[in-house]
Amino acid sequence: MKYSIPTEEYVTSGTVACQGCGAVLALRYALKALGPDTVLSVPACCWSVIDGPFPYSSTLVPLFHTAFETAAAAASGIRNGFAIRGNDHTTVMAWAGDGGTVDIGIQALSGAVERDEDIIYVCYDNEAYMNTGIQRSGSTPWGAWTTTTPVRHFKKEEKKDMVEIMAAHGIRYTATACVSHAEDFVKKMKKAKQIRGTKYLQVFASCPPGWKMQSEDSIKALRLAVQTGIWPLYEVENGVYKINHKPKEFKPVEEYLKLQGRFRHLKPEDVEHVTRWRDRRWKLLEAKVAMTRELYGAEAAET
Amino acid sequence: MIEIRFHGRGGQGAASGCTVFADAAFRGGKRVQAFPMFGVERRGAPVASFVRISDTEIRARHNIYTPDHVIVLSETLMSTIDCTEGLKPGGTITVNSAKSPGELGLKGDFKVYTVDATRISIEHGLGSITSPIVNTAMLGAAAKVTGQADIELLMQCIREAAPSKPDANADAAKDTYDAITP
Amino acid sequence: MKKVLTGNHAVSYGSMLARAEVVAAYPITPQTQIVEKISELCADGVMDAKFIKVESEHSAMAACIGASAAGARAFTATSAQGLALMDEMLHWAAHARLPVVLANINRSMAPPWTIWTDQNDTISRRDTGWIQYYCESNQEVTDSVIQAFKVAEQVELPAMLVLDSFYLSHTSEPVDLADIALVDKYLPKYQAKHDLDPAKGHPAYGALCNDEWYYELQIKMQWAMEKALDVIIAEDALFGEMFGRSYPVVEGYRADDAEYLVFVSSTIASTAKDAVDRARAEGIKAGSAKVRLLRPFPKPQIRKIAKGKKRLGVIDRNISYGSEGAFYTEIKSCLYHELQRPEIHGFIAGLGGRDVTVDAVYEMIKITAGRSPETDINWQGAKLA
Amino acid sequence: MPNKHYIPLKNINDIPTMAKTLGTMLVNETGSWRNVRPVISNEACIQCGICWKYCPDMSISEDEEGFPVVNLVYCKGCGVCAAECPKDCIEMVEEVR
Repeated sequence: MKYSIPTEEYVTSGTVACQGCGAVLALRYALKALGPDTVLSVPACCWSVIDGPFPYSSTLVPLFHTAFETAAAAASGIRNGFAIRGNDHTTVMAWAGDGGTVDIGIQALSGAVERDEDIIYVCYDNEAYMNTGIQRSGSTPWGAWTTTTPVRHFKKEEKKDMVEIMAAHGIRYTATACVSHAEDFVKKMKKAKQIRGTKYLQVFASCPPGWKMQSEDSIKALRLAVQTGIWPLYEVENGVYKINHKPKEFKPVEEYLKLQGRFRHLKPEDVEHVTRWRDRRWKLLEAKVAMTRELYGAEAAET
Repeated sequence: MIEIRFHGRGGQGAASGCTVFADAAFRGGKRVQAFPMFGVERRGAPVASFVRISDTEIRARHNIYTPDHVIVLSETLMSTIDCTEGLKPGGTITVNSAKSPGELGLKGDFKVYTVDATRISIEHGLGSITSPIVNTAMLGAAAKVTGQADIELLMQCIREAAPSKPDANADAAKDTYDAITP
Repeated sequence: MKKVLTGNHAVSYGSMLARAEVVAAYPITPQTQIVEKISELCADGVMDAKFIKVESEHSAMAACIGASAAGARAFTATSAQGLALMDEMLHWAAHARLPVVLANINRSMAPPWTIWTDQNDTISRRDTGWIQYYCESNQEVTDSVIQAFKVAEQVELPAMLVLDSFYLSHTSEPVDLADIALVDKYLPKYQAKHDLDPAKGHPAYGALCNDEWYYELQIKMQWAMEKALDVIIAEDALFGEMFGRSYPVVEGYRADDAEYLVFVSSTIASTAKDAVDRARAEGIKAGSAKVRLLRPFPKPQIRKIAKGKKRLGVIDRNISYGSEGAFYTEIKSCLYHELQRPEIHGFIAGLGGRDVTVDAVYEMIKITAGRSPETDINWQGAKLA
Repeated sequence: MPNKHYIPLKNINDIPTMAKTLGTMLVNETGSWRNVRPVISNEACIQCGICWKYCPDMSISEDEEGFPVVNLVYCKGCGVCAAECPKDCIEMVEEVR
């Protein structure tokens, strides 16, 4: 068999994850990149259940369960606790869902980034509070059904752009990733591991029940998110933007939307709205790539 | 037990002055306690701070209502607050003023002292004419009037605590100490 | 070495002597001097600690929890609103059985905005699983930081020490700072039984736990608290031997032959001694008893000192709305099984920093000695019509 | 029947002081969740490893000849491997118990 990503496994079988869970793959890939000298700080999220009930765990690295809004703060404490005892090698990773990141955890995260704590913060983004039963989060996209944005009042607000918020902090490294593009994600995690200071990655992770789709479509939906341009793969390193993958031609967003029951109610004009949103976002992104390369590119190359 | 109340304005250093004064008394073998008026201090607003000095254990952990001595860092405070409130019969009040004690017009069963700490401080290069730093200078006067702190120990404590110009601050205290004759 | 220090700086030096390794804190009046001094001590290299300048008290406790789980000695300080914001993480630290130590300046809860002292911020954290020490002097503050770590690390529970806003926090008095080499002997470097170091295995902490084991984990916390009382007493005795200072969990003043005994805590315990002396001079056979702990509550010691008294009084600088003073409840409760229960007065005094003077305590002693209680609450010094 | 990863805890004395986890979730045989099972036909298989890569239950490994095999003890039957196989050599068939 050919292996495009490391073969070591740090997540065991037997997890309490739904069939076809993207969040399990996300952590599986992240730990493949980071290796065994890693500690996780996990707030309330799907992974607080996926990991398994006391006295069992499905990760083969130490995992500290912490309160919903504290992934970044607890990770800061762990990192400093190690540091004062002379351990500068263990990677401390905050591993949080989108609600725990863009909503309730944003304050602690912002603080940790501003302090430039030497941690990796990964948000596995499945675009709603899936653990509590699919409620709207700040990361839920426009147009989506959730249990708190019912079909007739689907979400009318755009998704909060956390990667840009992180970039605005002047963070050393931030990137998007997608579970369907495992090699890209592993590469970015390895890069993040080498950088001292705070790193933030947002990995798109499918949720078949929450997205109202068949479990076998889990990877397909994610791949379509990238192919339609809904989920751009890019990174910002020392202020310089770089697009990692741009489809030659975007697939129509309908292909992404129609696969998922959470978007089934959208009318053609709504699909238009999503298309416009995608196009505007890419325009801005490409402008940022050009602008930051011109402004800081040479500087970044030097450092 | 001797209780002393300092009156000043926020930013003048009455509270830190009290701590330094207590420190000097402590080094002279006394039991001490110093505390500011409890609350939010705002620059320019009238403030008070307190010192207790005793030969035996100080158990009282409450405010001071009937001081034996009062020290006033700024004469202008006298027009807005009753600086002699609660002053024990036979006590003292020492005011930073260029006037003579009689000119202050204070009446009561207490002794009044004045010292021109503003002039002395400026002579030592402490602050400016518009905002002289007088807290350390007034500690010398307090040491003389109350008899609770040895001037050498006080000067040493001032030198250790002063954020800048340690010697000038200590010398200013010595000058006010010498200027007053109880 | 004796130094004239504020209560706040007594906390800072205590954390330095205890060799706290990670400090995570957020400023709040009247605690700010603590973090300022710790910053200074760290910057000067006198204190070898990582100071995480977090963006909130909630994160402060979360970071302390993380650091403690990583095997380091973690410390923080806060007050009132800050402690309330931490609340969720206070439970977390206790349930995770992490020996974090916290200094809390007792400040009344808002609104209205207030920065003066009462105990409502800490009594409302009574059931979080934290050990709670109430301190009477700046010396006790410094010494309690050191003792708290020693106890917390043995029983695997966090501990907070509490000091009155302004009456201690901003009051300067001489504090004997122990020789750090001797403190090192008393309190050796923290060796966590388990920590997050990946080289030591791959434990997970706090995993989802259904009704199968949660109950038993709570019993373990209760057992740890019960053990804590013995450990606190033993460690205080050892501290006394090594440093010449000791703080009984219940400390009587002229209590042995007293007919009337008032229970007090924090700085009121100090003032009460003068009031007891005055009462004695007036012919009232009074005594006082300082209660050092709210959790674990020193029940046997309370029973012992209360035995044979004609009448008791309890002075609470707090109020459990809808009930009565917190110490009053506790003291009544632990006397319930006694065959002879003395009558007991409940006093509420000094809320929001209202001054509790010798006169005020003397008044409460007189009431205790003079008549039987009619209600559970006597409002002392309130402007009642 | 509990497997070898099962930790027998009888009473309070068996549980750690901290809520510290002791064993792996391999105790949890999630194969019982399955309605359909993947059946791999090696004929068309190009050993690309995609089924292994995308298995959310870490239930695919390779045999001695390099072909993928499914660990049915843990496979939840999500069907991702079948959907992602570029050669369509995995079929989801109804589970018969």
